[in-house]
This record gives sequence, structure tokens and C-alpha cells, in this order.
Amino acid sequence: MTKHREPLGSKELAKKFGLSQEEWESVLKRLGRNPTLTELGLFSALWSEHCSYKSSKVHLKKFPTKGQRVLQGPGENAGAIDLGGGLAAVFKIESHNHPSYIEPVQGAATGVGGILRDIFTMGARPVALMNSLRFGRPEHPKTPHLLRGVVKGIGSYGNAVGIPTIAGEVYFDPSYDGNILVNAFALGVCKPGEVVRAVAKGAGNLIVYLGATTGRDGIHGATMASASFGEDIEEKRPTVQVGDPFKEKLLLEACMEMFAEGCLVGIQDMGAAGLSSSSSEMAARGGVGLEIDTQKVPARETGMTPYEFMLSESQERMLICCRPDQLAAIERIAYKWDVDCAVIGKVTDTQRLVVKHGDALAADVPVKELTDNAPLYERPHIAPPSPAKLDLANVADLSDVQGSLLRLLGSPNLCSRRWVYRQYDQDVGTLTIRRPDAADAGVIMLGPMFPGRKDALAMTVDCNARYVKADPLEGSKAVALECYRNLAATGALGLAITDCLNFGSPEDPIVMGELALACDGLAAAARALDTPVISGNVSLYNQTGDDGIDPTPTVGMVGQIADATKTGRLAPRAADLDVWLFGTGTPSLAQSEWLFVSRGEKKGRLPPVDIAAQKAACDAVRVLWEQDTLDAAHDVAEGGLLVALAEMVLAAPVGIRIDQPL
Amino acid sequence: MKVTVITFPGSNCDRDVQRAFLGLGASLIIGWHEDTKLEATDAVILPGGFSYGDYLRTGAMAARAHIMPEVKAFADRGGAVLGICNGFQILCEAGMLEGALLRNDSLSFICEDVKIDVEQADTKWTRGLAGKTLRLPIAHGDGNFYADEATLDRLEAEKRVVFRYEARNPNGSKRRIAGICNANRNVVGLMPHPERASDVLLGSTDGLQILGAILEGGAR
Amino acid sequence: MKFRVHVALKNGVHDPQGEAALRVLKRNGLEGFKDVRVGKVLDVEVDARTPAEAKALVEKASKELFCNTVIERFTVSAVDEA
Amino acid sequence: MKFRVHVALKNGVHDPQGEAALRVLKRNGLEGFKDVRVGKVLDVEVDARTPAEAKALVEKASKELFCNTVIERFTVSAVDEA
Repeated sequence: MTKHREPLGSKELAKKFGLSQEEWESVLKRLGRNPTLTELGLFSALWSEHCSYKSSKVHLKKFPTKGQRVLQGPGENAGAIDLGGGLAAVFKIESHNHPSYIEPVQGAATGVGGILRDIFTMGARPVALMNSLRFGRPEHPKTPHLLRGVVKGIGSYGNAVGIPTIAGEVYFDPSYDGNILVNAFALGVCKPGEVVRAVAKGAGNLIVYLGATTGRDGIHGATMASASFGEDIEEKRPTVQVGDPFKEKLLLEACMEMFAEGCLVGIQDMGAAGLSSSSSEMAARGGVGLEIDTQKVPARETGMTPYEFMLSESQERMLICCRPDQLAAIERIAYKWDVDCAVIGKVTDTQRLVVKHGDALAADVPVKELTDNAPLYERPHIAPPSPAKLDLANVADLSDVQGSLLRLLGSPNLCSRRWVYRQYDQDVGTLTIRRPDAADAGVIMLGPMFPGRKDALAMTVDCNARYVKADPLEGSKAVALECYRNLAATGALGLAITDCLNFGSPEDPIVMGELALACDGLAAAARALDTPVISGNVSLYNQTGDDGIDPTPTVGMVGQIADATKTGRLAPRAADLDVWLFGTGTPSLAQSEWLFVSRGEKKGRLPPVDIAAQKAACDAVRVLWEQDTLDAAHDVAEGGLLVALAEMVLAAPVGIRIDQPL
Repeated sequence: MKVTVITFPGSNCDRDVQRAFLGLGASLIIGWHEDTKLEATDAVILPGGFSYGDYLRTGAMAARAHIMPEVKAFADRGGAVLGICNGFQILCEAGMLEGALLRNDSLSFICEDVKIDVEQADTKWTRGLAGKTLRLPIAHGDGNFYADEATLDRLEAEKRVVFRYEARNPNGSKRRIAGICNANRNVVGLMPHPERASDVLLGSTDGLQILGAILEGGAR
Repeated sequence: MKFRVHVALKNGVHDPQGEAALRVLKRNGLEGFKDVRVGKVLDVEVDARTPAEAKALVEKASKELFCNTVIERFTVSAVDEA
Repeated sequence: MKFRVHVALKNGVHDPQGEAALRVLKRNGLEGFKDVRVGKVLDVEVDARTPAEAKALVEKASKELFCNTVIERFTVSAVDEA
């Protein structure tokens, strides 16, 4: 083995790795010397938007993250809430937008793989998946290829690992023509006392690598995750990672057995930025240092350098901290499930991350400089102009209700999604009691898995990005409320939120204005609905060239139904029942789907959102379900009352007649 | 009544099948693909899932697992064996059932409910279900049953087509075949998932009629 | 030593992938295609004392794993190391 | 005219199928196997005025349908009618 000679980093390399001029100089100051190539790689990965949230953190602080049910808020791999009766739910939503645009099947598949690992790394067994997908216009040349690939990728991965996909949404809008959005949500369950933290501690403890072997794939995926697309995205060397759901299932079962035996101190999945982010984040949480020898990392390619090992984003890998006496159990379980496992380092008390290759030093960096002290920016932000009021003076086709209904039901954003969710296994686990076509939220019962439990969990993922573009503050309140309504329509009480903030370039003050106001809106709604934000993700630079996408703060909300047998549904079954409209609010066609479908326009000013009134209406519907009073309930969203009633009838053996003027 | 459910690497319906049988009052033995001995049992179940990731061919690698010779011997002795979805694919790859499950003709994974007719009531798994139509969920990408015409004719003649898709053929299977049995009528494979129709809250309990058939009659 | 194992469906065996590909080609305006059959190729590297012994190993693996002899046939060919 | 299109993963692109097959071979006692990479083969029959035109058609179909050019490469070879 030739001895490794670590090259030096440079200003040009820093620029190529996505670091700004100031950030390069900051690295020089913090180290007091020129960084090595590996050190520069560590800084560029950990200081990327994806890992550091440097442009968004100041706004994320507005979110309410505490509550008597919250066991773990933002800061860990996923958030956790107490469901009562000795059970906790762990969940999160995350984006895989840029990789899915380059290679839709593997991009989307590895998105599912990554979010699942974020859940089981917390000690929770994943039991449900959702996804939120946004594509360009159907007639855009790339859309059919991207749509088919993303749906195939999500299905192939989730189905193989055996986690049901029980809800989701698909939108088409010109603003995503050059930059699709693939947001994946996962939820798992465990005992409240058994939530595992991603921490390394105890000098002398071991750092153990578990999972697939490492290759050169996906190097610099983290910085790419927030890099905008110029036209030169066809790289010569595939930076795309290939997912292996079979290996993920083995890794999942191996981890579950390790948690049951309690043979580890801490664990984190290797996501964006692979070994570099998992090692430094675990060390930062424990206030310790780590020493890693990349020569000991199980590799699937020969001649890999420390830089490549630390930055590689090969999939299906975990990093474990354990006491020496726990190693034997870890190796036994890894062998049983045929998963690679190797001690690659140890915990030290120097608070420094030291990377060696054999005995050649490749990096020696204070952990805090990579993580807690990463730069934070107060980006300039300007409130976006609010649109003019809508005037419908000369609107002839308002009277053509029949024509409008057919146009709406046939439009890309309102037609049946069966072609999509039919490719997802919705039933594996035998807990699913409301599939995507049966109610406004996906619902799983907990009894079969935890005998004696009567409750069920409802979950939904929603975002009307057109509303948020028109009015980021009121629009994002409306997003949280749509989730709350969808849960209430199934009889569930909303408990907590996870959010995926998909925005354009933070260097554009208007985009930052949208982000700042959207966070204000989400924070206000989360507080008023008593649904704290317990986890989330930010994806910036979503644009092609200099056109940013519509601001898309996707929200995932989880709710609880006390008695699973009283779960609500969408389709009425009995005839001769009254139809009620719940909720207040002045009817308005501003930014409506009708306007977009019939005239291609996004116009009008949103009426202010009355959260308290809407919450009261939702709570009333929930209580009526609890009292077995309702036969069906459905949320009025895009397409308004007309489409909502049509969707109920399409799913039902009965019809609906409306004869009261509203 | 002892029932052994075998877990292969990549099986993901093993826990669901275990729960369904426990609900029926059976006592459960958890089998592992690397065991080389089968504990004394009354029935062996090969559950659904993506054993070995369905790589190369669905069921190809699991059919060569160390436990399989034991399962074959158990079947040769007349023991009741049920292969569900991936389990059916494994039984075909292991030569314990005839034919093969190819890629769905739509080329995509399908998850929905289907209706199947029970055409034979004299196998270990369909006792007392003569002429019934069951509503069960399917969830597979390779459920397209294939055999050459001679084999198909023989299966029909020997009354070994046990389940047939009632009307709509969801995946292109020859002659709408959803499940078959072996000559000795003790090994049955089917693509739909009976364990997913085992609770009124799941929308149907039809699946319990298949899983339960083995219990009431007892595996003589 | 390197070998290439080509696994193809036996004649007459239904090939959903090939049929679907043919449909898509026609739909995308690529005329002239009469038939498409999809098979597998495994490029394997194996160590053995002699090339003959190596080839025998590959054939054994093909019979036992790579190929479902009910519906598929396989051919093994050496890949010259040039 | 008949052509064979061989589609394989680009170098460096991880092949989960090949890796799983390799591990099963080892666990079933088939020693000596160092690497397995799985690819696709499409045997196509196409009519065109000249062999060159036919080959061009197959290459177009390969670029547009048979091969995912981001992570796969392909080769087209004529199959003699003998």
C-alpha cells in the first residue's frame, strides 16, 4: 500500500466546492493555516445550505418546537412526540429534489432510503411513508420521463423495504419545469423511553461503520443539493447514487435488533455528505472528538482517497458509537443480517475530528468549527409585492358550472392520482385502514402491532404553492390549516408538524422575503393549532437559471384518532342524509384552480386567514366523527365546493343534490 | 396446531402473516432461511416480500436458501405448505410448483383489491371453500403467471388451478391463474395476500378463510 | 478470468418487457421494429486453476442461480482479457 | 435485420443486483467468484432499406428507450442471419 500523501486545498478548489470567498478566508482564519483537500471537503460539505441551514436558520427559530407531547424537537435526525399509553411517533420530511432531476428513478429511490434511515436511526420502526411531488407542465418535454421515473423510484424502494405509502400529493406547474420537487416523509414508532440519540461520547469508545460498502458515487451530493442547475448538468462522471432497498431492509432489521439488545451508545445514518456530516454531528452533540482511519472503511472501489471516503454518499450506511464490550454483539447481529461492519475509529476528548489514512494525516479540525460555529447569514429580504385584487367584471363563463366541473376534474392538478399510488404498496404491515382513495388523510391502526391499543394515526402532506406565491404569510397559514382540515375530516386531532421548505436562491432578496414571511405564517399557524414543528428540512437554490420556483413550504402533519373504529371517510354510503358546509370565510376565486385551468391566470389577493374560526370548524367535525354522527366528510381545497362534492360522489354508491343557496 | 413462518432476507410480510395466524389461535414457530432443520410443525408458510431484493429473478436466490431442502422434504411427506406472493415465486423457482411468475404485462407494480374464485376445495388450504369468491389485496410487480400450453392444459385437467382472477386479469397471467397446487395437493401458491384481509378494519376478512382452513381441518 | 453469461427466454415464452418496448417504440414514431426480446447478461470474474475449471464453475452457477431453466436458456462465453 | 443491444452500468455505478448475487454464490459454497455485474441484452429485429439505416434506428431506440444514459452505456452489434 503506497503511503497516502494528502494534497493541499486552494482558493480555486474552495470555489469549485461551493464555498464563497469570505467562507474560504474564514476557514484559513479558523485553522490558522491552509486547509488540506480533505479538510476543505469537510468544510464545504458541513457549511453547505443543506447541512448548516446558514441562510434559513434565523427564520427557523420562529417555529414553536415545544409542547407537552414533544419528546424530541428539531436538531436530531427526526422529531418525536408522545402518543400516550407508552408509545411515541417519530417522523420527518426531507427533499431529494436535485438528484431526482438528474436521474429520477435513483434520485427519488434514494430520497425514500434516506428518510427511512432518519427514522430508524432514532430507534423507531418505520410504519408509514408519504410523498409530495411537483413537476413542470405535463406538456413540457421532460415531464413524462421525470414523472414516470420518480413514481417508479419511490415505489420500487418503499415497496421492497416493505413500508406502506398511505398518502401524498402530485402537482404540475410551469414554475417546476426546470426543477422538480420530490419530498419524502416517513413515520416510525417506538417506546418513549427508547428514542435513540445520534451522539458519540465516552473517550475510548469505538466508532463502527455498518452497512453497504463505500464507493465514489455521489461525491459532493450535499453541495449539489443546494446548487442551482445551469444547462451543464450532464456530468461526465455519474455523481448519482444508486439505492439498494434490499440492503436497507437488512440494515433496518440489524439496527432494530441492536436497539433491542441495547448494544450501542449512539447512531446516525450517513445521509448527505456521508461520513463527514455523520461523524462531526455525532461528535458535536456529545462534545467529544473523533479519530477516523479511512483505510478501515469497507470499500467497493480500489484506491479511494480520504477525501473520497469522507465525502462519498454511497447509500445504506450507518455510523455507530459503542463501548468496546458492545462490539461483539454488534458484529454478531451484522453477520446474521449479512451487513458489512468495521471499526473505523474511536472517540477522543480533544473535540477535534482527526481523519487519517493508515498513519497519514488527512484532516485535523475542531468539530465545533464544522458544526455549531458554521457561518450564519442574515440575508437581505424584501417583502414580495402583493397581487392586485381580482375583478371578475366581464366573466362570461362563470355560469357554465357543468363545463367548469368537467374542465377542473380533467385538469392535471385535480384528475385521479390512481395511476400514481397504484404503484405504491399501501397495505404491507396490515395496519392501513384508509388508503389514499378512501379519505383526506392516510390512516394506520396501531392495535395489531401493539395489542390492546384502540387508537389510529392519521397523516397528510400538503402545500398550495400558488397561495404562498401570492401571499407568503397568509398562504403558509392556509397550508398548515389544509393539513389540519384533512386530519379532522378523518376524525383525527392534529398533533405536530414537520416541514420541507423548498425555495429559490437565498441570494435573491425577494426569495428570502418569501421565506421569512412563510416561516412567520407557519409559526403563527403551528402555535394557534397547537401543532409544534418537531423536524424538517430546507432546500434552497430550486430554480433553473435565474427563475426561482414558486415558494413551496410543504407541510406534513400527524394526528391521532382515539378509536380506530370511528375513523372518518370520504365517500357517503347512505342516502337521504343532509349535506352540511362547515367553516366560515368569504368565497373567493383569487388564485383559484378554476382561474388557472380556464384562463391560465394566477391572479387575485388572498382573503386573510382566520385560523381560530377554521380550527373551531375542524374540531367540530372531529368531535362529530367521535360521536359516530357523520357518514362522510371531505376537505374543500383546490376546485372549491364543486370539485369537493364531485369527488365525494365519484367515490360513493349515492348521489348529492344541492338546492339551498349558499 | 403449529405453524412455521419462514423469514428470508428481504421478506417483509413475515410479521403480518405471523400476526394473522396468532389471531387464529395457532402456535407460531419463526423459521430462518439459514436453519438446516425444520422444527416439528403442522404447516410451513413462505410469506410475501422482496427476498434478496427480487434481484436476478423474484424468488431466485431464496429458492436456494439452506432451509429449502427441508421445506421440500416436509412437502414430500405430505406437510401443508403455503406460498404467498413472493412465497409463490420461491416455490416455483424451487421446482415445488410448476410455471413461473413473470413481470406484470403493464410492467408496473400494482396494489389494489381483486376478486378471485376458489376453484378447488380439496386442497389443504381451501377446505370448505368450494365455489366461493374472495376479495383479497394484491401488491406485486411480477405476478404474471406463465407456463407453456402443455403444462397449462395438464394443470387444468388435473384440477390444480386453485385460484383464478374472477373477471379482470390484473397482470396478464395465463388463463387468469392466481394460484395453483402441486400434484399431491398439499403445496399451494397464490399471488394475492390473505393476511392483508384478516381484520374487518382492513376492509375484508376473506383471507382468514384460507389461513384458517388449515387450522379447523388439522393437517392429517 | 472473465466470462459473460447470456440468459435469454426460451422461444415461445411470453416476454412482457419486450412487448412493452415494441409498443413504446411504435408510439414514439420509431417505425420498422418487428420484434424485441429482453434478456440478461452477467459479466463474472472467477479465479480457478485452469480456464476449463473456471468455465465449469460459471456453468454451475448459471444452472443453479443465474438461469431459471424452466423458462430460460443460457450460454457462457469467455471474455478475452485483451 | 437482427441486432443485439448490450446495456451495462457505467463503471463506478454501484450494482446492488451483482453484489447480492455474489454474496449468495459465496454463501452457497461456490468459491472463486470475484465479481458479478448484471446488464441487459435486447435482441431486436428491424426492417430498413440498408443495414446501416437499420443500425442507426437501433442506436436511436437505444438512446431514447433501452438505455438510461445517465448511469448506463450501450453497444449495438449486428447478428448475422446464418
